[in-house]
Order: sequence, then structure tokens, then C-alpha cells
Amino acid sequence: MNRVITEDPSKRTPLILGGHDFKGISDLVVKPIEAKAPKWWHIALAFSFSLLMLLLSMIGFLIWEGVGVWGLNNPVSWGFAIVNFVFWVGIGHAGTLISAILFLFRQKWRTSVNRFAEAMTIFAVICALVFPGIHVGRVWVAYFMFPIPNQMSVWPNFRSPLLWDVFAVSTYFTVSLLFWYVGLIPDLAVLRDRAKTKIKKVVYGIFAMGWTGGNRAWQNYERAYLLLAALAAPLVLSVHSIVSFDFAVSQVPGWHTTIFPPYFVAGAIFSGFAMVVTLMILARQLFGMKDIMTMHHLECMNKIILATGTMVGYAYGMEFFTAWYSGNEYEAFAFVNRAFGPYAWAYWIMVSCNVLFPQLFWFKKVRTSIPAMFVISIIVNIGMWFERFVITVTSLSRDFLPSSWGYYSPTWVDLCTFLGSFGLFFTLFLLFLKFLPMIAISEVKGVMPEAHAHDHEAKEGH
Amino acid sequence: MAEVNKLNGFLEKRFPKIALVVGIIGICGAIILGREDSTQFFYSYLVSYLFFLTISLGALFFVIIQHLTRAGWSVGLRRIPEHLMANLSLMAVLFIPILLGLHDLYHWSDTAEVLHDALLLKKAPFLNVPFFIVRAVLYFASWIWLARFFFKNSTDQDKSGDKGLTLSMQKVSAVAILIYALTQTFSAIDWIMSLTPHWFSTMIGVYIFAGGILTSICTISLIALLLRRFGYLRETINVEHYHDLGKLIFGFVIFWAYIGFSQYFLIWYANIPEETEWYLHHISGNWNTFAIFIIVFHFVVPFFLFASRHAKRNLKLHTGVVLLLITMHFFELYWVVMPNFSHHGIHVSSLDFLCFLGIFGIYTSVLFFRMGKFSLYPLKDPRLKESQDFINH
Amino acid sequence: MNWDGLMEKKDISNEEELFLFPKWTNGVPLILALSAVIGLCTVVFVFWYWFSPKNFNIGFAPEQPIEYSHELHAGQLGIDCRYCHVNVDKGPAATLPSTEICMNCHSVVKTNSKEILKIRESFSEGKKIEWEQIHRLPGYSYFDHSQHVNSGVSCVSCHGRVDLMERVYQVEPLSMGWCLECHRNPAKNIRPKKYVTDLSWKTENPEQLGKELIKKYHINPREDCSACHR
Amino acid sequence: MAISVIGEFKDPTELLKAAKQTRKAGYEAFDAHSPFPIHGMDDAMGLKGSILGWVVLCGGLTGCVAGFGLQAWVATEAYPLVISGKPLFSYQAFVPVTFEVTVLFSAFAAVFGMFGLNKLPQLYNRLFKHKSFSKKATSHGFFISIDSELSDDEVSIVEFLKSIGATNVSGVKE
Repeated sequence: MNRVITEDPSKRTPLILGGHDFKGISDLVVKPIEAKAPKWWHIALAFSFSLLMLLLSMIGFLIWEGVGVWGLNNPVSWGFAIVNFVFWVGIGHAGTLISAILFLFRQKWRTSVNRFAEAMTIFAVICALVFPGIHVGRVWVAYFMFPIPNQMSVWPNFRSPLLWDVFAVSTYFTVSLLFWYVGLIPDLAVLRDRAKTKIKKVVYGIFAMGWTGGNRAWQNYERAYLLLAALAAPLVLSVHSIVSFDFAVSQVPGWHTTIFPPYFVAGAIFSGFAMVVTLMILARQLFGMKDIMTMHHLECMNKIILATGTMVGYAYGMEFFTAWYSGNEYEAFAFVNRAFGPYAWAYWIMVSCNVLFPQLFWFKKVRTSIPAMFVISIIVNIGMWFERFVITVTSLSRDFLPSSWGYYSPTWVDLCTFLGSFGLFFTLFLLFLKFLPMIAISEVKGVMPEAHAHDHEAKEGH
Repeated sequence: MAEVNKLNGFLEKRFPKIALVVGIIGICGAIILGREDSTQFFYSYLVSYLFFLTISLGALFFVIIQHLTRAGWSVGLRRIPEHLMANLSLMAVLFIPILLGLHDLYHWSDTAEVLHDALLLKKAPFLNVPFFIVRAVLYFASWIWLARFFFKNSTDQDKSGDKGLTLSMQKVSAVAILIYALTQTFSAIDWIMSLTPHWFSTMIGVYIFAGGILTSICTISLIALLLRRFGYLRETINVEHYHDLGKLIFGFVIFWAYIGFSQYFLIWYANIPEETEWYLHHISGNWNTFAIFIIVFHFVVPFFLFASRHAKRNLKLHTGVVLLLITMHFFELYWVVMPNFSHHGIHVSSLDFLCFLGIFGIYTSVLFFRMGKFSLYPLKDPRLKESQDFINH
Repeated sequence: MNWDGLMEKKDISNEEELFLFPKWTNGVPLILALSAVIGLCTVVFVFWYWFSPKNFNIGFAPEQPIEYSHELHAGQLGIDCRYCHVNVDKGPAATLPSTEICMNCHSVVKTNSKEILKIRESFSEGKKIEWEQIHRLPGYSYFDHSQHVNSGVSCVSCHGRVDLMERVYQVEPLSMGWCLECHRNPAKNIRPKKYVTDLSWKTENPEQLGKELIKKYHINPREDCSACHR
Repeated sequence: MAISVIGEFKDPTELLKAAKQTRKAGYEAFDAHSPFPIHGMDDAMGLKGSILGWVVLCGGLTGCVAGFGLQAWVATEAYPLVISGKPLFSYQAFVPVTFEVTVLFSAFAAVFGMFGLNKLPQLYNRLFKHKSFSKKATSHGFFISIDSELSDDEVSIVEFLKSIGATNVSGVKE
């Protein structure tokens, strides 16, 4: 055979480049924390922080004036708040996917990205939590959503999908935080042991909990990590499924379709991976982490973006086919209206960003080109925001009664709030980059070839 | 490694023949008895047919996904799903009786009836006999092409050891998965969803896929265990691989339950007549008890049994769970298909057994006949060593 | 501010100085965990139990602009509630009596009393008397007196023995939970309609009688949100 | 007075070997410290499997029962309201929250169970008094620590650790 063999399938691509030893890895990862923050970091933080202030002032304005400052009205009673909520929750999913599901699938390349992605998850979920919190109208009675005994003898309605959201998203946030923190403990101990000042010793010391790296502790630790991964994997599926239930349990054409749960999950992973790629490209460039976050990692991520993008495309297609196949005229109209109605512009932005552009990742050239993947990952994020917009708004603006049809457009408050949520996200993210290790130090060491003890004696217990 | 890589003795020579005889007896018996009640015959036949089809299709998916993800751990056991998927050509032949029974099975194929049914009239451009046949040909053509491609490249590698074959399979696997997704979905719509032609669900393709892939992995495990009993593949497929298969089975048990529940739940909650119809049929009479039975033994029991690491690695327990799940897959398909025929409750017919026996015999016979001709594992796959060294941490 | 620079003075990179947490710190986490759990439970309990109308509102007895005694009028003199609160069986509000109603009697009775002078003043100048509201329902709720009174719910069920009060005070919490309690199980608060304003009325087996009356009057108290929050 | 003796080893392979020898020499209160978990170490140290799985199972079952019980009680007893024509006891609708609470309780059991089993947080630990240990154990050093209740054992343990190839051997007191 004359086939050119481009790679040797019996060899695996190395996960870490640059020939670092254990100490070298610690030095490399801890460097941004120990060194003085670069200028761009200060500028970026100032910029994000001002956006965060914009968010806070918009929230203050909203509470002061009432929900009327948003563009919501009949018939579109759900607008930016839910769109942004689903968008941010979706972004968050990639973190859990990378840490939990890839861990269960033994995808060792995850070790270079998981810390980073988990942090992103937590900050994205915080951004998401803002929106249901502020859209309830009377914010000060938001505690009604939780089953707390009260003198009104009122309890939440557990048959409402919105309440499932409360439980799903708060559980998701809690478990992600625990998972992230458990992963951080050994690395915090590294920071504690390297700290040069007393305040750092104390702060990192408290959070490292006195970790000594003893194997008796590692044993329980590894089991806990595995169990958390096994719990987080179905959790992440359930969370976006439940978010999809918000729409799908209703009878609104275009919302009520049975493929929604897995379709939303695929979309969430899709958008989250795109966000991770965007951030990773910047971080590895700016902090010099190219030996750990290698091109191989980025390529793996891009392949997943391609795969999930295609799944989302499959779901779009199935919805259209079934709308026709159902023979139900409302169902069919909802989808024709999406593609050719007043919001056709949003629909076509969504389709091209989510289905067409990621197809470029079929080419290895594109998959391994930094500028190309940077642009595509941002396009995907835009597309996924529009997906939520299309789903929410098109169906509501054209419901069963033509007399009540309407057209929704956001107000400046809507737009500024959305913009401000990026401020919250990036402020938290920049602080994370400066004060915590952006790569899981102990996990990366664990997948290095030197980490395997060569046991020359007979294998025990196998 | 001194592993025997060829079947010999009973499994190679006598077993396929015995299976063939069993199969022919089953089919002949079914045909003779089925003349009394052709509709019952075709429904019973469809259930058994779908059971084996989903196993082969699941195996095809399993092989494709192993190449797509460049998996190393599974190389040693990959030949088993390769054989299972190669049976898709057989499934194409076995599809002919269903074409003969179109009028008994599919209400929409009756053109006179369709004229009086506004909904079916709307669907007629899709649900009509010629287009149905064209689609079926298309599905089988693409499946057989894919199965042959992966089978041939893999077995060729046994002789040549050409690493390029692995690369070309990896390349094709990406496109293969797209073709697979579309054909699998539409075949589920055609052959299962259109049994109740008014009903619709966007999830049906994924639902049938979930059950199929789960059962397929169980079958892989079961065949490996069978071969192990006869002394084959004791080293190439060791307890670590069974552990890993167990994890996949565990995962897909959850996935199946997730998809099944989501579909039911959304329809239950929205409570729209055109959708609830399907579930109402499937829980009327003792079908309801049957549904609960499926939930318990297709999900709850295997979930708790396979949650522990110990159970996945204990080969006796492993065999038990795998057998249970395979049986439950048959019952699940029975529950999906049969209420369209016996509306008010379970009606057990001897045809159910005979049809199953018939297809089972022929399927197994062809499977083991082909197995005898090739190495039992990919002898020269570049990742074979990785597979053998693999340990679950 | 440069935190790193600030801390430079306490540099402990020196080999001799090894930073160690003092030994007592090992006990802190347990205390923190316990106090967090106990603290959380306390907060919920305090808000749920303590900060409820049961503790805040019962016994509320503001000073009124006129020292009017229900004990005298409704109790000793036996004036029917409806004589003054004219609208109580006709519309949503029980209505406070107008000055004219007082003047029906007080144009002749005790005309020189200090308190009555205030009424005369109000009457002659047309200025209303600024009574203090005692019974206040939770926000955003709608309550109809006539609906209750005409179903056989006595005044005493919500307002207590006003006929024994020198100055009126609140006896029931009037919280949503309290309303719901009766809406779910109204039997013990239903009596024959003619005894509705007879605050001292008693019967052998009120529960049994209530059940019969519920059937007779076709009483079906609503429990859904829009019953009160309309 | 309780003491610990700490010795340093070159790499994971050496540490694994040392752990085996320590166990063989009859020491029970010892631990092998490394910046990352080393595969095969549990066997080398003769540790039984972690019981955390059972803790999590208990947590999960508690969560499952609590979650479902709360919803059933709220819907049928505490605040019975008919909503969108669904029966009060709509167990289907309780599945999402039951699942979430189960996961939440299991996760708490996993994390706090792990803390409990590992006796964390333990900010003060005499091991940190060992200079080399406190600098390298979490980053790139491999150590064996042996505990003893009697300070008289110090000399013999030091001798032992040196004999199996340890460097930087010294004891730390409470």
C-alpha cells in the first residue's frame, strides 16, 4: 500500500510539552500568582469592573423602577432575562463536562483544562443566577422560592418547572463549587508551601486545610473525586434538561417538543466549550502556558465543538421535520414563522453561527489555527445566545390568537444588564487568574510519564 | 501472548449448524401457525426483528465511536461488535417479510383509509409505500456499506498489519457517524413511530438508539463471556475490560432511563390529546403493569446492581445483569410495538416465541459461522498492546 | 494598593522561621461548622415563629381619639354590632360608624361628657374622627365581611369578645396561615346566621353543628390564590 | 510524647518501594506523602478500600427520601392546591427535584465524608515542622512519615529510614 502514514496510531500525543519536571510544573503554573500582575491584567480588570458597576446600577434601577423598564410586555412576557439565564447556565456546562464526564471517560487531556473550565462554570452560573433573582419583581420576597416554614403557611409549588429550576441551578452551583474546591485543595497546599508572606501563608493555609499529601488522605480524596464526578455527570445533564422543561412542558408551539432535553444539553456543552476555547487561547498566550495547554488540547476541544454543533443541527432538523410530520398546523406554523417570520434575521444568525461555521472544523488546518478557532468560538457563542433568543421570543410573539401577536424588542436597560453580566463574569475570572492556579497542578503531574511508579516485583491483586 | 485466536471445535463446527436448525424450525413453525392470524404473525415478527436489528445497529455505532475517539482500551474486544454489525446484511434479507406484511402492520399503507383521514392525507407525501421502500433500501445500503468498510479494513489489518488502515477508519468514522445518526433516526420513525401514524415525538430516534446501544454493549459482553467459558479470549479480554464494559452499560442504563423519562414526562405534563394517545394505549389494561415491570428491571435493578465496582468485576454477577438487560430490551420493544395490535392488554402468542426462535437461530448461526473464519481479536491493530495493558484506576 | 509590598516586612522565606498555625486552630473548624448549622436553624426559626403576626400583632390596642367603650355599648347595653357597623352584612367593608350614628343617641344621652363633646364638635364642623385602625390584613389581600357574616361566621371568630373589651385590641394573628386554617376546616367557626352577632353564644357540639350548617348553607371556602389575591 | 520521623525519597518508584519495606518492617502508623496520588500505593501500604462509597450511598438515599417526602407532604398536606388540573400527588412532577436533592446530599456526603475520614481541616500538623517536608511535599518531594507514641523510638526509626535509602531524615515532636 502506498498510503502516507501521517501519524503512528500506536503512539499517543504527549500531553505536556517542554520537558518540565515536577518542580518545573509547579513553577510554571504558580508564576502568574507569585509574579506581579502584568499591565494588561490591570487594564482588563478596570474595564470589567466598570461593566460590573454597570450591571449593579442597572439592577438598582430595575428594583427602584420595576420590571417595566424592560422590554417585556404581552404577548412576549419572557425576554432577555430568561435568554441570558439560559445562555449563562449553558456556558457553565462545559466546565462540569470537562471535569466530570471526560474524567469518567479517562480523557487524560482534560487535566490541563479542567480547573480553568470549572472556574468558568462557577462564574457563569453566578451570572445566570442573577437573572431569575432579579426578574421576580419583588426581589425582597425571593425567599418564597425555597421551602422555608413561614407564617403564611405557603409552600412552593413543586409541580412547577420554574421551581425545579431553583433546585437544579442551586444544586448545580453548590456541587460545582464543591467539586472545584476539592480539586483545588492539593494545589492550595502548593501555594501555601511556596508562600513568601505571612498573609498568604495564613489565607492559603486555611483553605488548604492542612493538606500533607499523605497517601491515606489521597485514597479517600481520589474516591471522593471519582464519586463527585459520577454525581456531577448526570447532574449536568439534568440541569439543562430541567431548564429545557421550562419551555417544553408548556403547550406553546415551538416549545413543546420531546427532543428538548438532550438538545438543550448538547447546545449547552457546545456553547460552553466555545467559551473555554476563547478564554484558553487568551490565557495560554498571555500567561505562557503553551506547554500545558497545547495545540493538542485545543484540537480536542474543537472536535467536541464540531460534534456538539452537529448534534444541535440534528435537533434543528428533527424539529422541523416533526413539525411537518405532526400534521399540526400550529406546530408547523411556529417553525415556518421562525425561519421566515419577523424574527427570521435572528433565526438565520443562529443557524449560520451554530451549524454552518463550526463545520469548518472538519479541516485540520482550521482546527489547529489559533486565529480561526478564536473567531469561530466567538461566533458560536453569539449563535448560542441567539438560539435562546429565537426559542423564547419567536414562539411567544406568535401564539394561538393572531389578535394578540406582537413584536418584542429589548430596551437599553435590557442591553446594559446583559453587557454588565459580562463584567461580572470577567471580573471574577481575572481575579481567579491572579490568585488561584489556573491549571490543576497535581492532576497534571499525575498524567506525566514520570509519575508512574515502576513496580518491578510481581503484580499484586490483578 | 499465547492466546488462541481462532474458534475451533464445537463453537466453530456444530454450534452454527444447531442454531440454523433451530432457526429454520422456528421460522417454519411461525409461518405454519401464522397463516391463521397474519397480523399477529407480522407483529410478533417485527418485535423480534427489531430486537436483533437494534443489536446490530448498536454494534455498528460502537465500532464507529471507538474509531472516532481513537479508543485504545476496546481494541481487544472490537472484533465481537464487528461481527455483530456484519450481520446487518442478514437483517436486510430478514426485512423482506416486513415488506410483505406492510398492510397488516402499518395503517397508513392502506390508501383507501388514508383518503378518509385528514391527518394521514397530510402525511402521505412521506408515509406511502413506494417511498417507504426506497428509504428502507437507502438505510440498508448505507449500513451495509459502513459495516463492510469497517469489517473489511479491520480484518485486512489482521494480515497486513498496515497502520494506515487504522487511520483511514478513523477518517471515515466521522462521516459514518453522521450517516448513522440520520439513517438510524429515520428508520425508527419509519418502522416504529409510524405504527401509530397519528402520533409524533422528536425524541423517538434517540429513544430507540439508547435502548439499542445499551443492549448491544450487553451482547458484546455476553458473547465475550460465552467465548471465555469455552476458553477463548481469556487474556485479551480480562476483568478490566469487563469492568469498563460494565461502566458503559451502567452509563447507558441511566441514559436510556433519562431519554425514556423525558419523552414520557413532557407528553404527560403538556397533556395534549394528539400526543397522550400513544401513552394511553401503552398503559391501558395490564400494559400498565408491564410498563412498571420494565422500569423496575430495565432501570432500577440493574442500576443498583451495577453501581458498585465489585459487581462489574464479578463475572458471574456481570453475566446475570447483562442477560437481564438483554431480556428486558426484548420486553421493552414488545411494549413499544405490541399495544398497537392488542389494544387492551398483553396477549401472549406462540408466534412471539417462534418468531424469536427463528430469527435468533439464523442470526446466531450466521454470526458464529462468520466468527469461525476470522481471528477472534484484531491481531495486528497498532493499539492492541495498549488494550491489553489497560487497567482501571 | 500593593499588598505584596506591604507584606514584604514580614518575609518568612528565611530558613529559620517556619510558619505554623497554633495548635488550637485545629478545634476551630468544628466550632464553626456547629455554629453555622445552629445559626441557620435559629434564623429560620426566629423569622418563622418570632417575626410573625402572632407575636407582633396580637394584643395591639392603640389609643383611640375618643375613649369609646365597646364593653359598655355592646356588652352592658347590648347594642347589636350591626347598629353601628351598618355595612358588615352588606358589603366588603364593615364600615366605621359615622358621627351621625353616634348622635342618634348622644344628641340626648350624656351630652355634657368630655368625650361626647368631641363627637359634637365633629358633628357640627363636619370633621371626621381619626380612629386608629387595629385589624390590618396582610398586603395584597381582599376580604369581604358580608360574605363571611352571611355564611354564619361570627364576629367573635376574628375579633374576639369585643363586648368585654374596654378598649379594643387584636386577639387573632390575621396572618395568611391563620386564614387558611379556617378555610380548610371551617366547621368550628360556622353557626346559625341569627347568632352571628351574639358574641357569647355557645353550643354543645359546635363542630357537629358546623358540619350540618356547611351543607345547609352550601359553604365551600376557596383555597386557591385568587380567592384573596385578586 | 508523640513523635513523627520523616525521610525523603527520590521519586515515585523509590517511594513505592520504601512504603512496601516500611510495611514489611512492621510499622503501622506510617504514611507516604507525594504531590499527586501514586498508583499502586494503596496495595504497597496495605490499605483497605475507602469506605466513602457507603457514606455517599447513605447520603444519597437520605436525599432521595427527604426530597420526595418533602414534595409529597407539601403537595398533599401542607399546601394542597390543584394546579393545571394535575392530581395533588403527581409523582411524575416530583422526579426532577427528588433527583436534584439526591445529588446534592450525595455530594455533601462525598465532600464532608472525605473531610471526616481524612480528619480535615487540620491546620496544625507536626509534620510541617520538618523543613524539607514543609517546602517540597506538595510540590516535588516524596516522603515517608512514621508516627510513634514514644519519643524513645526516634533513633531506631531514623536508623530504619536511612537503611531503606531515605535522605533528610529527622524527627519532629508534638
